[in-house]
Amino acid sequence: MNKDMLAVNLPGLNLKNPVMPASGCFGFGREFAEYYDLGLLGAIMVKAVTEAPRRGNNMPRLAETPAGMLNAIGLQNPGLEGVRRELAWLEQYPVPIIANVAGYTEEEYVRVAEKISQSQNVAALEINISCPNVKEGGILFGQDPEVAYALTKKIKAVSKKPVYMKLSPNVTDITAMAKAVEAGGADGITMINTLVGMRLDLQTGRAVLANGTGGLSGPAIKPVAVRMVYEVYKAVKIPIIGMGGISTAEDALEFFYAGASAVAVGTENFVNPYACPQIIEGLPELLKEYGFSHVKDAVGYAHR
Amino acid sequence: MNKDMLAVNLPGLNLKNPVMPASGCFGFGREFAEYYDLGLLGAIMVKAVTEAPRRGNNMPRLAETPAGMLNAIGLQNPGLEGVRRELAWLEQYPVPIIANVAGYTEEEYVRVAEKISQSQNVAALEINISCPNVKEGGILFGQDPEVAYALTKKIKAVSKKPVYMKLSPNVTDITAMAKAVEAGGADGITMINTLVGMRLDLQTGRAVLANGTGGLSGPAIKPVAVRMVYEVYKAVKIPIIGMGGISTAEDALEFFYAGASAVAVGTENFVNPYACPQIIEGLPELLKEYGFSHVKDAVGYAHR
Amino acid sequence: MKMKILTNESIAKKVFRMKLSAEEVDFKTLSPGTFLNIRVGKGMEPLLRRPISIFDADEKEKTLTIIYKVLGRGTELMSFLKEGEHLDVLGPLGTGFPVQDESRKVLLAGGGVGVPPLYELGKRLRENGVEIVTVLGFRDEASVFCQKDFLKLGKVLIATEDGSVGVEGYVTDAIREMGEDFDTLYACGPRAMLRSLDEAYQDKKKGYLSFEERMACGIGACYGCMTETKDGLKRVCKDGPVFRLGEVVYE
Amino acid sequence: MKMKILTNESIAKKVFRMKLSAEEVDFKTLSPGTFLNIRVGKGMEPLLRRPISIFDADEKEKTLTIIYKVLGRGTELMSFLKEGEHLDVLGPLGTGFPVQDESRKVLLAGGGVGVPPLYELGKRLRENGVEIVTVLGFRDEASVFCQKDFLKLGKVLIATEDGSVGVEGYVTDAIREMGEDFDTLYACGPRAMLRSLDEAYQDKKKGYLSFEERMACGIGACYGCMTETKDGLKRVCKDGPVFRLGEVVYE
Ligand SMILES: Cc1cc2nc3c(=O)[nH]c(=O)nc-3n(C[C@H](O)[C@H](O)[C@H](O)COP(=O)(O)OP(=O)(O)OC[C@H]3O[C@@H](n4cnc5c(N)ncnc54)[C@H](O)[C@@H]3O)c2cc1C
Ligand SMILES: Cc1cc2nc3c(=O)[nH]c(=O)nc-3n(C[C@H](O)[C@H](O)[C@H](O)COP(=O)(O)OP(=O)(O)OC[C@H]3O[C@@H](n4cnc5c(N)ncnc54)[C@H](O)[C@@H]3O)c2cc1C
Ligand SMILES: Cc1cc2nc3c(=O)[nH]c(=O)nc-3n(C[C@H](O)[C@H](O)[C@H](O)COP(=O)(O)O)c2cc1C
Ligand SMILES: Cc1cc2nc3c(=O)[nH]c(=O)nc-3n(C[C@H](O)[C@H](O)[C@H](O)COP(=O)(O)O)c2cc1C
Ligand code: FES
Ligand code: FES
Repeated sequence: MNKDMLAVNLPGLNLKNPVMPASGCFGFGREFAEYYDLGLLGAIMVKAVTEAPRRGNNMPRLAETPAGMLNAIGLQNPGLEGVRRELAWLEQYPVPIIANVAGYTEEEYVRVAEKISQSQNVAALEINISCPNVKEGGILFGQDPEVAYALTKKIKAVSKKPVYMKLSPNVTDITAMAKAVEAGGADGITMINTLVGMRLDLQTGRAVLANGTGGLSGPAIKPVAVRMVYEVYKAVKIPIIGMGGISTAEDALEFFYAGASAVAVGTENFVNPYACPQIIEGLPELLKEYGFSHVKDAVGYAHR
Repeated sequence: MNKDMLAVNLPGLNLKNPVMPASGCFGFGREFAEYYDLGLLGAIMVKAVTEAPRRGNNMPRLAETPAGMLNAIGLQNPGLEGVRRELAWLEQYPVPIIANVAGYTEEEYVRVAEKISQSQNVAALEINISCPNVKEGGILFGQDPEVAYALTKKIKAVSKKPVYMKLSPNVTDITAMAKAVEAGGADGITMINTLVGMRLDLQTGRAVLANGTGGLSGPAIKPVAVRMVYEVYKAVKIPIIGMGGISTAEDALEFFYAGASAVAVGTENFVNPYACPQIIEGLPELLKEYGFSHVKDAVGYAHR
Repeated sequence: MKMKILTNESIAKKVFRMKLSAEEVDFKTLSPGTFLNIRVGKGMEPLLRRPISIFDADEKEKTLTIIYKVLGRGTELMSFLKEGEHLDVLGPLGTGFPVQDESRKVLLAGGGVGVPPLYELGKRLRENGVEIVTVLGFRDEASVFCQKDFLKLGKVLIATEDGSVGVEGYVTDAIREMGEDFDTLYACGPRAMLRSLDEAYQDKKKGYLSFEERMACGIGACYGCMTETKDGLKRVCKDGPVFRLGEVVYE
Repeated sequence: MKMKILTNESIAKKVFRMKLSAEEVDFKTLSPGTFLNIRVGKGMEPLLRRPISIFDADEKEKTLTIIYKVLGRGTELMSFLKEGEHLDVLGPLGTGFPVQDESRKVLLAGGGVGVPPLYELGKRLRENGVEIVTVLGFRDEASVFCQKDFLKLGKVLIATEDGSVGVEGYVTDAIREMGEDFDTLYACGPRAMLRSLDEAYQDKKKGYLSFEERMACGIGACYGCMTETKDGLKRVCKDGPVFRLGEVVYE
């Protein structure tokens, strides 16, 4: 009964519940499998994959901030072949996998998307467009609507699975980005990625992160994420998977109200490894408390 | 001796120390005068002024967020004439006043800037360009480099005092905005204004703020502010007054390192009304601890 | 300033009474209906102070007592504090109730967390020889608090929404039941309650109402806590929280 | 899991020893050199857990003892905690020191907050009949801690940077002074210290070094705490914190 309240269907994703770990905050699941049955999850957004293996940035890669954290992992990953092995390991769990695709050129994105979309348990792609476009002087793919439109179109043309574009919040107008990827044929949107931030070390007079800047995540960014999901919900028709500072079922409900059809949990997995199953467990009661018989009825509720 | 470590000269501003309350977080000083001698401050950034008196937004105007807060005051102010009376009251203090100018059309900005710049104790203007441009469908003046450039130029043409343009962080590329206002003739930059955010009330299913969205301020946004000051310092030659989540002398030093020549304290005034004098008091020791004999030597220190 | 916690105990469902050592407070100028603005945590979260009214000011002991209900994170964290710990407090803040009252008989009307500020007021009026009747409204029996305190001042009527104690219904119902034989009304409670009292009595009685609004600074600087009045927008934290009957304009 | 604080007391300048009731911990599999990841506050700030090594594991009492130095906000808040309160703890986490050691004589070398994990290790080795020499490095006399604990295991040499106790200089200086008559080296401390030990002994001795790195998850999922090794990047929290002498590649 309670379980039925949470089932959600999105393009390519038959979710038994609308809660999943966010990309880069869950590795490929192995570490969390020591804490709980991954089969409880609605889906899993695995770590970003690039064509070749990547070392990522130098240490330090992490810094804490008020109610948040900065990371500059730099897309460390074992490359397409390595990630395929991880995906094979994940086949033991009856959970749809969302593969997170990154790249430094349009061509790299397209090649990786095509190949990874052929993996059996990959149910959908999430395209992380918060990467610098090396051919365009470093501006992110996710900061220029035309670039994002073109990228979406090319990826859609080759992908065997539905494509979700992951929006960067570091833009003047998030709705322009959302409309661009919708026009490009995206099946859905995931949002938000991290805000660009920086901490300086008073002792050394340098950035705490070896990379200089890093991505700000955690509760601190939740109000920005909720605002952007709210705006994008009004601007497009494709579904949104919302994230940014979610740590409780209440936070998740706030994102549903704003317009997210499902939610992802990032940083909170580090603070509380049981965060996802606890949110899944808490949602039915919470929904009932606020008068909803199904999570779908809460989606976009703030837009009445 | 200690005092001499803090004196800073900026266009129009001979500051005995580089610490001042941020606009909108200090009214016109009356309330804080009950707590300490306003003469201790480096300067005072007073509340925004528009041409006519404004009621501002409906209640609620405030919401708390993790390590931050949202506000949607909506520029409530007594209008040009009312603000002049407040400025007259402030004349008793030997402190340079920075008048904060807002508007809904280019013409309003220009008229208000011209008139308020004639007030005797106004040492400089701060132009709050985080206002919707009613003629341009609501995009903020501070979100379009060309609009900001043109506005800066027109204001510079009429202002009797140096002009600081206050940048909005809700943009894709903060350096483009900074360069635009520098090209327009701005004497300095103040940054950052608030990030746009939102909170939803689970009970009512509506935004907590009557206005829907609000401005996010406080410690939560500090990493974004530091990053932007760091970027802008590299991009322009005019001085920066930095702000965004400063609550301690350590935070102020981080902004100096990033490239701010002076700092402003906003939200922390609400948490601790003594914040500004305490930061001023703490700075000399802190500078010495990190090997600086004058605050100027710390400005831009992270860019070595 | 720092105030030492002397006691912090539960007195009703989710309601706590906390006594603070307030050596630095000027009791001579302290007015009932003013509030303390309390920094709850040690860090940056929760960030803002929480406004809580003064329930009782004991000049001899140099203590202030507050009564608060656990509603969210801030008040929950307050409830965890132990005696001996110190609270970071600003105040007393705001404009309270006037106590130079020529009335023969006054009505104190409190709803929920609006009850506490009326007690210090009642004490003062009582000292001035005024006759006091109190009407207190709560959700249910388990939520009732301070009945005994007010009994020391005079007659007390309780209203509960579920009728589990006293009159079934709201404070306004209880007043109607009791009769309107009073000269001045002093009330504090949810805006809806104050509004119905205001509408019912502004043409008939003198009176003062104490409002609540979300606050950031609590000292009148941020313009976050305004209420519309006949003389324009006013700050609840500084110009209020107490306004005259008939002064506030409702939306 | 929740662990109850049994004691939390200062033992040197800014250094505290905390004993935790650890009923749920599996002492059978607990390895020395592993750590607890501790949630310090009650709220969202500080957000991340703080990794602290296990100093002593008492299987009979079912207690774990940790020793920590107050460096920033997190450890400062820890120092305020009182006995009877509960800590939210994950762990033991990580890959610790091996204790099946065939050595005749081993050297334990600890610097500053790197000292604690060596004690549980030393205890185990001692139980296995291994002879132990310990060299501990601190900044100054007031910073010295745990000397007595290690004396129970064997000979102890102290090095202080200002020479106020023991050898003047670093741990490496004290080892040179003492002579290099040991089979296996176990060390924990700042990266610079581990690096000089590594360079000095990787060709001569067997050994294990325990590293520190800033952490977010502590369980190997975030890839924030990597170190370069001869076999590529490894996670300090999961593949370490203990690595073999000669395994880590320095930048
Ligand atoms: C002048 C004044 C005097 C007050 N006196 C008392 C008192 O004596 N005893 C008492 O228990 N409470 C009093 N309050 C209300 C008290 O300030 C709030 O209940 C408290 O701030 C809630 O904090 P929280 O962190 O627990 O809840 P939050 O998590 O911040 O909010 C929980 C709920 O409380 C509501 N709330 C939050 N802040 C306020 C506020 N400032 N005013 C009204 N509702 C709010 C929110 O809408 C929300 O529904 C007073 C408020 C004001 C403005
Ligand atoms: C595996 C492991 C075991 C540890 N064991 C112990 C122990 O037994 N006793 C002990 O006192 N400390 C130990 N530490 C270090 C301890 O985790 C840090 O001192 C603590 O996290 C600092 O938190 P803070 O909030 O007080 O300081 P912060 O304000 O976070 O930082 C203060 C200073 O500490 C440094 N720091 C922060 N986090 C770390 C970290 N994870 N590693 C190294 N330096 C850091 C920062 O660079 C900064 O200069 C260990 C660290 C690791 C990784
Ligand atoms: C350590 C870390 C690594 C991340 N790596 C990725 C990544 O590889 N790909 C991606 O699209 N997003 C990545 N993110 C962003 C998260 O998926 C998420 O969008 C963001 O952190 C906001 O959610 P949160 O506040 O719940 O963490 C990463 C975030 C963190 C904290
Ligand atoms: C309640 C409130 C009102 C504000 N009003 C103004 C304003 O009138 N004009 C303006 O330029 N900035 C205004 N700001 C923005 C602040 O001046 C400052 O740029 C911002 O809050 C970031 O600093 P902080 O994090 O220290 O608060 C306001 C901020 C707050 C919190
Ligand atoms: S709370 Fe700031 S003006 Fe009232
Ligand atoms: S701290 Fe996350 S991988 Fe080590």
